[in-house]
Amino acid sequence: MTTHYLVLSALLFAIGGVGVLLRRNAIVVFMCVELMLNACNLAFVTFARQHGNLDGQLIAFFVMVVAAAEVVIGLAIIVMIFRTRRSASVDNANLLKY
Amino acid sequence: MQSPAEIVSHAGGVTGVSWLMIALPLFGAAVLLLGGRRTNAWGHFFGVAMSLGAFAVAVVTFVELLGLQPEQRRRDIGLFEFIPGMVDLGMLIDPLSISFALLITGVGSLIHIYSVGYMSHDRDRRRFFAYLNLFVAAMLLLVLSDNYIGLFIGWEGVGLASYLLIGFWQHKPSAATAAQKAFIVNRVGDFGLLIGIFTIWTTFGSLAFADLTHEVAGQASEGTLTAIGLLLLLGACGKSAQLPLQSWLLDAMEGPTPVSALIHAATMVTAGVYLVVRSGAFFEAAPTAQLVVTIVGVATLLAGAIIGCAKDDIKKGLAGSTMSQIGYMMLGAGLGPAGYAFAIGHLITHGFFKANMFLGAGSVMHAMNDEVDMRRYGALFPVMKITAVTFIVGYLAIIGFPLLSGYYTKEGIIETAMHHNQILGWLAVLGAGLTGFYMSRMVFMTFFGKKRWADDAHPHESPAVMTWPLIILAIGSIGLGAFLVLGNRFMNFLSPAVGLPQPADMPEPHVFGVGTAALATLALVAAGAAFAWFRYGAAEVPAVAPRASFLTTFARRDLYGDALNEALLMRPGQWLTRIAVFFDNRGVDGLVNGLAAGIGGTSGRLRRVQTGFVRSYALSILFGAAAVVGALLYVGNI
Amino acid sequence: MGETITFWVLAVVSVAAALGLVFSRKAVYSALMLGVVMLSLAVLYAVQDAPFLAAVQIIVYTGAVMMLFLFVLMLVGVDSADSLVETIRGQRFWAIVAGLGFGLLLALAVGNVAFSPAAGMGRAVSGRDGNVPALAEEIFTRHVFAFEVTSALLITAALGAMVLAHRERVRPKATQRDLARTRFAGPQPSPLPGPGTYALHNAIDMPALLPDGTVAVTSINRVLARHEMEEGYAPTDPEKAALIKQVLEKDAARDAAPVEGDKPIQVKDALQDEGELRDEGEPQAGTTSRKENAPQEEDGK
Amino acid sequence: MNGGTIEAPTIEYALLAPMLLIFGAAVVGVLVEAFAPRYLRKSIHVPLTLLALAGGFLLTILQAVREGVPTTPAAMGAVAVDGPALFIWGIILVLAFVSTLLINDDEQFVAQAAAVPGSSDEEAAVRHGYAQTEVYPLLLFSVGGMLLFPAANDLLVMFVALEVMSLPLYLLCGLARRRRLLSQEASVKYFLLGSFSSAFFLYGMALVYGYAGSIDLRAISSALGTVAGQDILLYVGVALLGVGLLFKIGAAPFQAWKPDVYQGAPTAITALMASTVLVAAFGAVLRVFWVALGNLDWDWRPVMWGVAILTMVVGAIVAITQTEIKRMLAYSSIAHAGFLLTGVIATGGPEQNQEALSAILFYLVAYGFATVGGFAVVTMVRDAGGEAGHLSRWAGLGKRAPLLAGIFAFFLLAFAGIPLTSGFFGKYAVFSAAVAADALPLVVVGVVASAIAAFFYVRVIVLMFFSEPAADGPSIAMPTVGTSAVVALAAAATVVLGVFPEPVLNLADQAASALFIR
Repeated sequence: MTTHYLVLSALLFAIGGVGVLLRRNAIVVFMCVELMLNACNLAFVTFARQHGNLDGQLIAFFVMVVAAAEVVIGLAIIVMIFRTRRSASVDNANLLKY
Repeated sequence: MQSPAEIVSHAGGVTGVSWLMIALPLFGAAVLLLGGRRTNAWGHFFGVAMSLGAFAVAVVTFVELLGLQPEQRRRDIGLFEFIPGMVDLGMLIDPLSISFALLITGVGSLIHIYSVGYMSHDRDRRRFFAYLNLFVAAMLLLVLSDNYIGLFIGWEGVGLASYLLIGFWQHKPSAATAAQKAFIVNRVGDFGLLIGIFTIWTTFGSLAFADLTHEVAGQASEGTLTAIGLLLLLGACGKSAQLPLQSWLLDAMEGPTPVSALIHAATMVTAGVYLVVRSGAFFEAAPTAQLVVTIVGVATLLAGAIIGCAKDDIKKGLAGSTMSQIGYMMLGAGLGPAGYAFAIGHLITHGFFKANMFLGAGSVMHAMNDEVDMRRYGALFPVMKITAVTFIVGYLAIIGFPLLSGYYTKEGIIETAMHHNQILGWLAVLGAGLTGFYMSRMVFMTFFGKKRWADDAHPHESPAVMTWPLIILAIGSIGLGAFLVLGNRFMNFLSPAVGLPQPADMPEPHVFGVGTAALATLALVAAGAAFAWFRYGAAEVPAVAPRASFLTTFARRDLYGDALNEALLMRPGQWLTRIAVFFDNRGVDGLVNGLAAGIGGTSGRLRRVQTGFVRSYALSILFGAAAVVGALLYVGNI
Repeated sequence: MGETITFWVLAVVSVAAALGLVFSRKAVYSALMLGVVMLSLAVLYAVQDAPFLAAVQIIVYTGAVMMLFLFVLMLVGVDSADSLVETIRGQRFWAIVAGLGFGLLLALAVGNVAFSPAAGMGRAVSGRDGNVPALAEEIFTRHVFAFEVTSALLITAALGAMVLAHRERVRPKATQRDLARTRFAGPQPSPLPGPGTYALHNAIDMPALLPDGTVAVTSINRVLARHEMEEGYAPTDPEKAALIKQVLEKDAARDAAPVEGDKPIQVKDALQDEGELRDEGEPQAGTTSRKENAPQEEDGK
Repeated sequence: MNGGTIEAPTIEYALLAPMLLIFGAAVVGVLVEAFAPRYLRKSIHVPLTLLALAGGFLLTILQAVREGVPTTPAAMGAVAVDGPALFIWGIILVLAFVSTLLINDDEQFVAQAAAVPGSSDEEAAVRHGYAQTEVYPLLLFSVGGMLLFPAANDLLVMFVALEVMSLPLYLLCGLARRRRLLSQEASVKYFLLGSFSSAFFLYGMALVYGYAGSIDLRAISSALGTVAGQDILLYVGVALLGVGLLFKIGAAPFQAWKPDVYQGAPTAITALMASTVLVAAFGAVLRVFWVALGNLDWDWRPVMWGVAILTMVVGAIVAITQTEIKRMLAYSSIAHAGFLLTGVIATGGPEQNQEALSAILFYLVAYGFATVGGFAVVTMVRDAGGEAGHLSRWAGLGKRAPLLAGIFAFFLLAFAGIPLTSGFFGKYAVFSAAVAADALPLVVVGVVASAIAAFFYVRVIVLMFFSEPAADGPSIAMPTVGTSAVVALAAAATVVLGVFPEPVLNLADQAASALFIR
């Protein structure tokens, strides 16, 4: 079973990664990052059971806390840029280049 | 790296602050150059003060050194380690370096003082003093460094200062050209020196003088030592205007006269002699290199004398004479420990009387509206007595008039050379005779005979700020030689640094220093002087140089030195450059330009990858991650 | 067996939901899809002997984080349908290539490992009162420092949200009364421009400003500008005056040499003018947003 | 069993004092934000921040001097305060102190971040002299994270520290006073890419945990070779961990964020990021790759070779065509990350490790100071619209402000690694360590890249001193006390490290000789 869970987590991670590359709405991009973090958590929990120690679950718990903080900051930044540009598209922000 | 030589740990004292010797003039240069016009009002005094300060430190250091036992008169002062174990900068205070330091700061200070008067009408006087200070600092670094790196830095520093000072009057095209010439010719020598230093480093693994003792040098093969010696000699030839790199010195007289006195007579041009003496360990172990040194010395002393005979420009005449006298020193330096003391002694006395004469010449020029042609002088003795008397003292010293400075030191070189090798000795005697002729010619044409002044010339004595240095230098020209040579005082003083000669190498001492060679020299000098009197003292001197014999033309044209350079170096050089340029354009340049264009193009293209879209960046991260994972799996053989 | 069934059901659901997150056009749908994934994962946690995490996943992630997402989505505007037309050349292709490659690499890597049967959480929680106390003990002993440091993270988050989102009033909030008074007694009876137009004024003689504060050349009214210049009512702002003058001169030059009849000024020309007038290195916010608008319009059909 | 009692954890407060002081000061800073009146805030924050940083530095020194270097991890094995960590703490605290002086400048930060750029709200905020004083506690939180990051003894703490360090930076990047569009864009980009990369770090962590069954660095190290049949987990995990870490140091191909973020962020924050973050991230890289994965070096080293070469080459080459000064410095920072990676590659056995480690530590000091100084100069060259970033505006600066241009030229020479500047010894030490570790080809690439890099540094110098100044060239802002102190300090450090490197070299050597707790 462990392998199944891991493959699932790998798939979710990869889908999240692709989503970051494909979506232009900053909020959706950020959701994809969250999906990646969730995939990580699944791997942690799976490994925790595999090894029979609690570290994995513990890390997953910490990741949730960290992710929550990150979400707050991230959404604040996105709101900030939306206010200025009236657009949440990440492609709009490309004054800095070359 | 603990040096094998005994290092006396210094427990404070003045030697602890002897770095001030270099630091003070350097500070002066920095203040004057960075301070800009704000320092115009007091800059020259500041420069003089810095130079005098360095002199004071040198004197105190010297006195302290004298207070020690002779074998302890050697102090290594580590200033700082640059690359640990590889490049350290430090100062070596020993009899040899302190002698130089005293000469440089002493004569240098006098010339600084003189320049206050001489340059008083120049708008850029501050800049001039900045360069002078820079020169003094670099020269002191050259002689006080305890390794070849520091020496080389100082060497380049004096080269730079010399370049700046020769070209000081940039508005004169001749000055600019002369400065460039000096710079380029010196590059040839510096190249040799640099390769020499590299060779020393690869052979012995150290560049500190303390590590490069006679024993250490003896371990290398003679071929290597000869190569090192010849390479160092090439460097010395460049800086000291020895054949075949002599041609820049005469042109260098385009610089202001104090520069000629300080740099191109008293101090910088003697750096080559210092280098040869300092590197004695290599030369003494390589007789071939030593022989070449003596040959170069003799050839130059004759060439310089011949040039001096034909010049009508007073400064160029003196420049020829400088070449010639440095030839003597080089000859002495090539004779091993027996000659070192005389070479350095002559260097010091020469520093005095030649500076004296240059400054005298400057004083004359000052009086004659910057006229340099001796054919326009004559009968200046009554008008400017102090200048004339001091000049004549210098003159008597240089021709070796008995009991004056030059007599003792030059005679020492000639006799040691005679003892070493008869041919060298007699050629040196011949050179002395020529000296007697051309120097007398100079004095007679300038101070005696009839007035041949330009119509608007109103000669007058120079101000006290210029004459006092002359007087002090003249006193040195009189007494210094006897002080140094009698009783081998200087030789004994120097011996901890350069070693004592074998008794067999020494000529027999004479009562009052009169031997066969000396008698011959005196006779020839007298003949030369007499001949000069008949030609230029008693007879009428034409105001325009007459057409002359082949020999005179030969001498007037600097022995065709420039033509020779042109034929031997410039033409082939130009061919070489043309070929090189061809290949350069086609091959190297193509390569370099191609490379540059390639890098630039790559850069431009890579730059476009940075599209500004955050999603592209994320893509690159994902690709990178995949690549790193793949690579690690590949490396891990999975 | 029960676990296998649960897994396969939830695996399919979560992968489908994840794909839906990536490919649904509306951001709200994406958010809901993410919620589905999170709930599925919560169940999977529970199945894998992690009841505490399952609860936290639902409470914190689905309950708090997702709500925050939705909240911001509402703030930004739920109807801002995200265009699926790719604007960066090659991005979609390479993204899918890289994603597939990376996903395959990961899946193959973890799929190829031969695991021994899972040890299960029995040993870890034995001797303690179940999962939650065991976790608590871990958190407050071995990992207490990490736990404490996360507080810094939370404070930072709060502070950050304050900095970026909280606007302090410079002057007291206008009451209904104040508003009415300004509306009727003030100098401007007409309504102010709506949001998103970047205009500080709505008078026709005032050129519009771009987001970076420079004048939008296209918005200069030629007729009025010419009139102003002729009558000597140039704007007081010297920069604007210079710009207007420049535009007029350019017009004059064009009028002087008419090509194929009297050509009206077209947007394209004006854009070029703008490019010339601006500093090359300056960011061109205006043009960027214009470029961006094109596909969206296309998409809106 | 009585499950209700938990044995209280032991935490070595003395060992962790510098970090705790910083976090404590940050919390106090938040309270100041909450309770102090607006007009007082800045005058409380600045001394508070500076005192906290200086106090942290003093505590670090005290720790190193009085109690020596501990050999066991602290706080229940979460934090390893060892020799290199103490040295890195010292660097970070000093550089953060210097950067704070720069941040102190009024002109750097937005009056009110929530106000839309160019709006009347913003105007009003500026008129009322508002200032976003939250910058200071955010800075302190970030510095606390930086201290924890290289000292983390397990991956969880490292991950948390990474976030503690990064989150405030994401915010700070968006707070520039001028060119706010660029600044906000930098913030968004940094945030999205940063969280993207930390997801990779986390997944790598998960896989390594799956392999070793623990996240303790030492446990991972001892698990290497004992776990059979699961190497693939380890390799993929290590690679992904590496991605997260390499992103933070800006190694290619994860460098894309650096130029954009460095350009857009307020220059004072750029200075902070370019110096302290790099230091902290390198500390973490060294710890992970030496403590946990030291026995795997035959496997990760070739990959690191590739990354180092790519980083040096990309950094040096792309910098050539840059026209923006901050962007150019960002690429230069990328190239320097590459040079430092050669040092990381040079770690090996204990003796080799000491040499490489001390080389890296010295390099970080040297580069940190030069870079803070360089950015400080950038803040002083201003146009009407803020800093004059475009290189063409710098033409002839040497004639307008010879001293400033001279100092900047000096920093550039230090970047280029010219002898008698600090950069020379840094490069020399790192490259010689790499040569000793048989990485000669890498050093050759490094030297070539340095040569290319020297080209664009010198190009700027030539531009400043040998070009005619533009008629309407930028003005040189009258520096505040803080800014001039930063410039003077950085210049002095660059000179002293270039001329008398001995003491710092010895110190770095001493710190390195204690090695990481393994």
